[in-house]
Amino acid sequence: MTAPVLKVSDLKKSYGAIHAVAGVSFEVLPGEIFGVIGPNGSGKTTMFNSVLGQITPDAGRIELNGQDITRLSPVELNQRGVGRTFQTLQVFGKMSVRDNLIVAAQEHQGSMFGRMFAPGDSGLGARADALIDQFRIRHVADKKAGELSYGQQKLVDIAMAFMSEPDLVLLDEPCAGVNPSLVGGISTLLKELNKTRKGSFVVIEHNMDFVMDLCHRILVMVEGKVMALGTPAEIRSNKQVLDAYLGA
Amino acid sequence: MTDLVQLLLSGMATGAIYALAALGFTLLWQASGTINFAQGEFVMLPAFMMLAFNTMGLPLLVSFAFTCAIAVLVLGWGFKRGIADPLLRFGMMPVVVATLGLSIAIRNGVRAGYSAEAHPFPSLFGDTLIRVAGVTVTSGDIGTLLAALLLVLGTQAWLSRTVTGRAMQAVAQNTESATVLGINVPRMVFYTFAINAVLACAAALLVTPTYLAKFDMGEGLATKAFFAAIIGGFNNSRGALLGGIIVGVSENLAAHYVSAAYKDAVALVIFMLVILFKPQGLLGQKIERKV
Amino acid sequence: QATIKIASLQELSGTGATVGTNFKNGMDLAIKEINAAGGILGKKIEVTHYDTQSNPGVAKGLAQKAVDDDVLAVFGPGFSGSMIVSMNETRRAKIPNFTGAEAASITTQGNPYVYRTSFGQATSMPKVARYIAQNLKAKTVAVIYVNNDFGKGGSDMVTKSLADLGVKVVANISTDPGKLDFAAPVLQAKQSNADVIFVYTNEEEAARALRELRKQGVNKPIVGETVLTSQKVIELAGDAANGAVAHIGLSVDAPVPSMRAFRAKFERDYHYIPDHNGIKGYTGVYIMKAALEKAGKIDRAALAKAMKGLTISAAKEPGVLMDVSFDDKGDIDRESFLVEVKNGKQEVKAVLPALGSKKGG
Amino acid sequence: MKKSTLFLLALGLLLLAVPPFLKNYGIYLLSTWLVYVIANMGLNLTVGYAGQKSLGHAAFFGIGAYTVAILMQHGISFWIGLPVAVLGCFLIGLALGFPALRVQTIYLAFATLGFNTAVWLVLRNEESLTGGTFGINNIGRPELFGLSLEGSLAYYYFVLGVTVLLSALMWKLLASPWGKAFTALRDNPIRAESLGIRIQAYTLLSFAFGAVYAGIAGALFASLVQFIEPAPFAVGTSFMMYLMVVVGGPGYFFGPLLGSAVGVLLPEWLRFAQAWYLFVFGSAVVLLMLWLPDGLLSIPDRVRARRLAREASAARAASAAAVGVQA
Amino acid sequence: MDDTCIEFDNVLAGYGDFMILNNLSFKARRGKITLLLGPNGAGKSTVLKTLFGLLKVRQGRIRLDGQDITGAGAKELLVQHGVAFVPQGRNLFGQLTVWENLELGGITLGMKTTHARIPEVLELFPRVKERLHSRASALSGGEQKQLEVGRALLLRPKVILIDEPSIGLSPLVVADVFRLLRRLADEGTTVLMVEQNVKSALKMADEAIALESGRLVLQKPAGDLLSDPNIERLFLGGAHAGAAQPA
Ligand SMILES: Nc1ncnc2c1ncn2[C@@H]1O[C@H](COP(=O)(O)OP(=O)(O)OP(=O)(O)O)[C@@H](O)[C@H]1O
Ligand SMILES: Nc1ncnc2c1ncn2[C@@H]1O[C@H](COP(=O)(O)OP(=O)(O)OP(=O)(O)O)[C@@H](O)[C@H]1O
Ligand SMILES: [Mg+2]
Ligand SMILES: [Mg+2]
Repeated sequence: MTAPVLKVSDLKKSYGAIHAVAGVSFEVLPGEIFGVIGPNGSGKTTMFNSVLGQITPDAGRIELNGQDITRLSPVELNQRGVGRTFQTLQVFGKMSVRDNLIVAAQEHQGSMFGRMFAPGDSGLGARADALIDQFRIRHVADKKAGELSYGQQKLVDIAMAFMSEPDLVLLDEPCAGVNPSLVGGISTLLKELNKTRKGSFVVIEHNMDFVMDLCHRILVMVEGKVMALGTPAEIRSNKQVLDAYLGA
Repeated sequence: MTDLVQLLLSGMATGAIYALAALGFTLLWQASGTINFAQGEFVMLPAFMMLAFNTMGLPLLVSFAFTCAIAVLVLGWGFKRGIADPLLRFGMMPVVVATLGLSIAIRNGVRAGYSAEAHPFPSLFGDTLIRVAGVTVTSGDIGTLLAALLLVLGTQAWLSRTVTGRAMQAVAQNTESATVLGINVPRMVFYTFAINAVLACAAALLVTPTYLAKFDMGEGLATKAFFAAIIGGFNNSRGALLGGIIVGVSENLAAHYVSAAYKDAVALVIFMLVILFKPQGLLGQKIERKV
Repeated sequence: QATIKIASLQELSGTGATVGTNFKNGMDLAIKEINAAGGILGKKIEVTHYDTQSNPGVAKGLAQKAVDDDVLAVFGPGFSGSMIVSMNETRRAKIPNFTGAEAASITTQGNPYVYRTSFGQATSMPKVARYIAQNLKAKTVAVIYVNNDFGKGGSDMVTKSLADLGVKVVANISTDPGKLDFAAPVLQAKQSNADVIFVYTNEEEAARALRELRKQGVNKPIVGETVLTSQKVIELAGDAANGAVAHIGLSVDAPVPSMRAFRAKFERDYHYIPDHNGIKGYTGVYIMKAALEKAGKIDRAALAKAMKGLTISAAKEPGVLMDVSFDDKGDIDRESFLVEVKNGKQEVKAVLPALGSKKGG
Repeated sequence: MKKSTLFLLALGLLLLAVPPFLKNYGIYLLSTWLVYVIANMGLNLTVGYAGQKSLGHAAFFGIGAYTVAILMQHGISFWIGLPVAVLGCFLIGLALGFPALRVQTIYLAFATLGFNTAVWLVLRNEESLTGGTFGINNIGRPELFGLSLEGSLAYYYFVLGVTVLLSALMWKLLASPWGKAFTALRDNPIRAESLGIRIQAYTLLSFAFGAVYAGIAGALFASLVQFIEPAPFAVGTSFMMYLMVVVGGPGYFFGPLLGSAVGVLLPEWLRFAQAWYLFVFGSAVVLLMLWLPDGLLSIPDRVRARRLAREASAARAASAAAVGVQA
Repeated sequence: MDDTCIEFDNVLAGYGDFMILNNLSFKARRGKITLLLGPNGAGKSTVLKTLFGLLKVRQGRIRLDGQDITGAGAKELLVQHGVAFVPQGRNLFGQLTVWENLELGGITLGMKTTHARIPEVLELFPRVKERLHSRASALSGGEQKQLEVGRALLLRPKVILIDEPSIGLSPLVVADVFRLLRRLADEGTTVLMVEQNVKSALKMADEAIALESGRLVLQKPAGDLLSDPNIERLFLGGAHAGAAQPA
């Protein structure tokens, strides 16, 4: 059996009396696309942010490739090859789309001191252009990201997560607001990257078509706890999950 | 012991003055998300207006009423139309700089157009000395303290208890959403600045007997008010009072027990500690970030 | 040249605005009178006032501008710091420079082109010290001063002068410019148990200090220099000013008819009572006039030469208000007054003779 | 690009060729302007690019000035004083960055303001070191390669040279990935963090570099005025510097050039208004902000944005025309 | 009188000089759910913002129930015409509590009515009810969206403009919201809704309008579109993507 890329054990985070994450454990295997679903307020985003160092968990342990990364800062996690997107739009509104993509990966090029003398695009232009085409945002590539429509910003946001070619990417509702034609595109892209680069993905999503089609395994969270974990087929037929989340 | 009490009482009276000026800052911050760097001048201008009415023979309180009316028009409505409406949506920097420019203009306008001298100002509460057990306070001190308390609590209650007050805060937090809900954004903004103008007049009425009407009185007042507002909590009107009193009292105690040259440093140290360890201020609520 | 061009660099904005504005108004009044009476040696005076913003960097630039403009003389600045910078420029260009600044160091640098229009602290403080030591028979003094170059300089000087007379400064209390609450300084002065309290601050702070002294029931003699008993302070402090005593180099309330007349003219034109800075500006222009008339020509070098050891009698040149004389360093000498505030009015307790005429006082 | 290069060349020529024809006062004003340009370039990095609200810049201006002045007073050369000032400002700037790691927006503004007040208190009260309220007089001007810079014109050219050099360095820095990192930090620190941008490091460095520029400007200022006292380094100057940066255009490279002109030269031009000149100046600042809230240098941007918007509009209309209506 | 409720007549509108809606004309019927579809950046949100008076109309007219409302402000539309708008993205007052947000939602009604209606709304969204005294910013993404929808329903609007309500909502809640909108429409409310969740939205809608580059490309009964063999090509494969969005 292969060692997991990401191992989360007994993660907990409370806000006062609200136990947003109440003891969650799971493992993500190399090359796996791992889905996380659950009703609103079940703690998915809180779990993400705890894993990614945005907020400090109350308890629990997180390992990346066998190393303890609990309480590491978001910067350190990114430097170790973990990419992410946020549930809310998080782009650099005053920068052009292209610069958004370049800045998303430049910190992986050379040393901080060396970058002081490096060319402005850090040699990432080609990579940025490739992603711009892949996400079909060429026609807005030179616009300020803050002036794009919701869906366009979402696409930029996702593309940014891929710029530094991370080994593990955590995506929080990537499809929200994205046109169905592009949802298919994202799906294809993830599968491709998953094949070619053996990248692993954790995806929170409420779009069930997307999740069921894409994910190898799915974790269902309810009230901060794990309700079920299994293949799409297993989840789809899980009575409890149907009641709590999917509906008939 | 009586010395200590004397210093405390004196400091509280001065602190009340700082609090009155700080109150305007906290109001504007909560209800429009801006800082008015001309706030000191917003106190100075009514002081001169009242003085003018007063010298014309009107009783102090009548002068105050007239001044309030003019201030609501000029410092309230005028400020809203002239500065807030066009600039608020561009974020903090342009407003800060425009109010800086405004303060330079008002201060020097009064100096060039009226007088560079300090003028005495009648006290609403008189200047009777009250001696109790070796400690002396003036009726003005007590009156100022009580008035500050009243104004602070009133403003706080208005903001948190009334729907209009909450709508004012809502506008500051998210103008577009407020519009979408049918909140009359321009009116709320006007209320904010009108109340601020009245508060400034009240502050002028109460602080000028001590501060003296002078074109640059706003400068010192504003600095102390910043300190007070930060220490007490910028997003809380009660904080202004607490902050003001802390600054006033700590200055006095420091001047007496520490070196006088570094007495300002004591308030400064408290100020820095608060900023760094409780940036929301002693009474302010924490603003958490959500990602 | 058809006119006599002079430049005036004053603190017209910033912390020194009151000082500079008074000086400027005084100058303007004198110039108006002189020009109306036909000018100096038949030439009219043309003055340009510049605002130093109470900032030495600006003052330096303006002094250069005055030099560029080739003026006959420069007046101001009144802030010692600014004066120290700007007088380098006027000195280089050999332009006579009249100033109201009081710091001792201004006339100790051997600059032959600076002239004070009022006492420096080196002149006034010994007079105050003598009053404290000899008239009040004090052994100890508490000094409350404002912590800027003016106040600190005065405090240093009075401490030294008092020490020379065997009087000890037992409390040296600094206060910030613009200070509101004098509870702590006054308490400290009270606790020092000094025989005399010497207050050396700007007008507004002096008024607040007097009020607080009254509030805390201090009954020791309160002594000051010039500012403490000025008209402004009396106006601002009200009853609390009663009893304060000060040495005054120049006062509109001096028992001198010319001074009364000046006060009336000034009040007529500017609608307020001038302080000593107004007199400095007014007499400064007349001093220049006297010197130029003595020199007999409108010329910088001649003016500078005439200023050396110049004595002007008020009888001959009423505009100087009182007899004055200058020493070689540019320091002024004339009679001065000891004033006490009684019933909200300045009352002259004693006229102190000019240093040059007779020692003691 | 070409237009701006041309403009720069013309400006450079003007700055080289005109001063010999000016009188002392003009030269002094231009020198003062350049000194502020340097200081404000630093502040523009901190405030305009990195988005850190600093109201304490004058403190570094003062630290630079006093370091050089005190050392020169003890007979140590300007050329040793300057690097000491640079190093000092860098380190203190780093230290001042730490509050910025904890607090932002107005809270940061007031923390830096507090720092400025603290520095000013030290300058005023430590009389044995700084001369207290009496200041430090007779500060000399340096020599460069044996050339005396005592004369006002010589000193002007020296300041001009330093300005050009520092501008070039700043240009290089902002064109590198660092420039983008600073901007990212300003736009959205949370996102920046998640992309591996060490926001802590960049925050600290934005303060430190900004401080270094202010320190150098301060050193030049001390030698320019040849006298320093605490007042010019009080909070009021920080406000003015902030004003200059914002009026010029925060986050625009040449913003400080124009902003400093507004802050330093404009009041001088307005002196014809006599007693009212500062009133006019203050009003002018208000009007400038109302007209151009993003600063003077946003004009070209506005024009370009307009053009781009029109083009995009046209393109959109064309593609709209291409799609037919189906019912 | 016909049953046209919302009418765009040759509308030209956009941001500054950037025109997004290019002479757009369409009609939406009263008491029906009209679905606004189209690729990202097509201008769907812009349609709603323009209608609600947040963007200036440069040319053309917008009519509501035959009445010209071009240039009318948000408040006027809300109070006089009973139009409510739920924009895309986050639109809460983060520092205020859930309760206070609801109260402000009813500010045009007066507090008495608002307080009477709040419980009804809370019944629809139990998740929100549980968090009644939390600050709005502490809510999860989906909870915030529910609160926003609830806040708009408080007004019992005659016309409701709703921009991608499904963003962030879990499937069960999406179904609830859709059902709710259907019920409101059946009771006479006009719904103009933007959705990317095309399939489920079409199932509940009456009519569909598709935009591209700010132009109308199609208007059809929703049922027809759902059964249209071209739908896959149109919206799931991006047939017209060519012009505006090169693949
Ligand atoms: N504030 C703005 N300033 C300038 N352009 C804008 C602004 N907001 C949107 N746009 C532009 O207007 C166009 C249409 O935007 P709109 O938000 O209406 O699209 P949409 O159809 O709602 O897309 P989505 O499905 O992504 O939400 C886009 O090309 C976008 O770039
Ligand atoms: N800062 C906070 N303070 C208080 N409560 C919080 C905070 N952040 C989250 N919560 C609560 O924790 C719970 C979990 O929130 P979280 O955002 O993780 O949900 P989620 O599963 O991502 O939901 P959604 O699908 O709606 O995005 C919610 O009930 C929320 O109200
Ligand atoms: Mg979530
Ligand atoms: Mg949209």
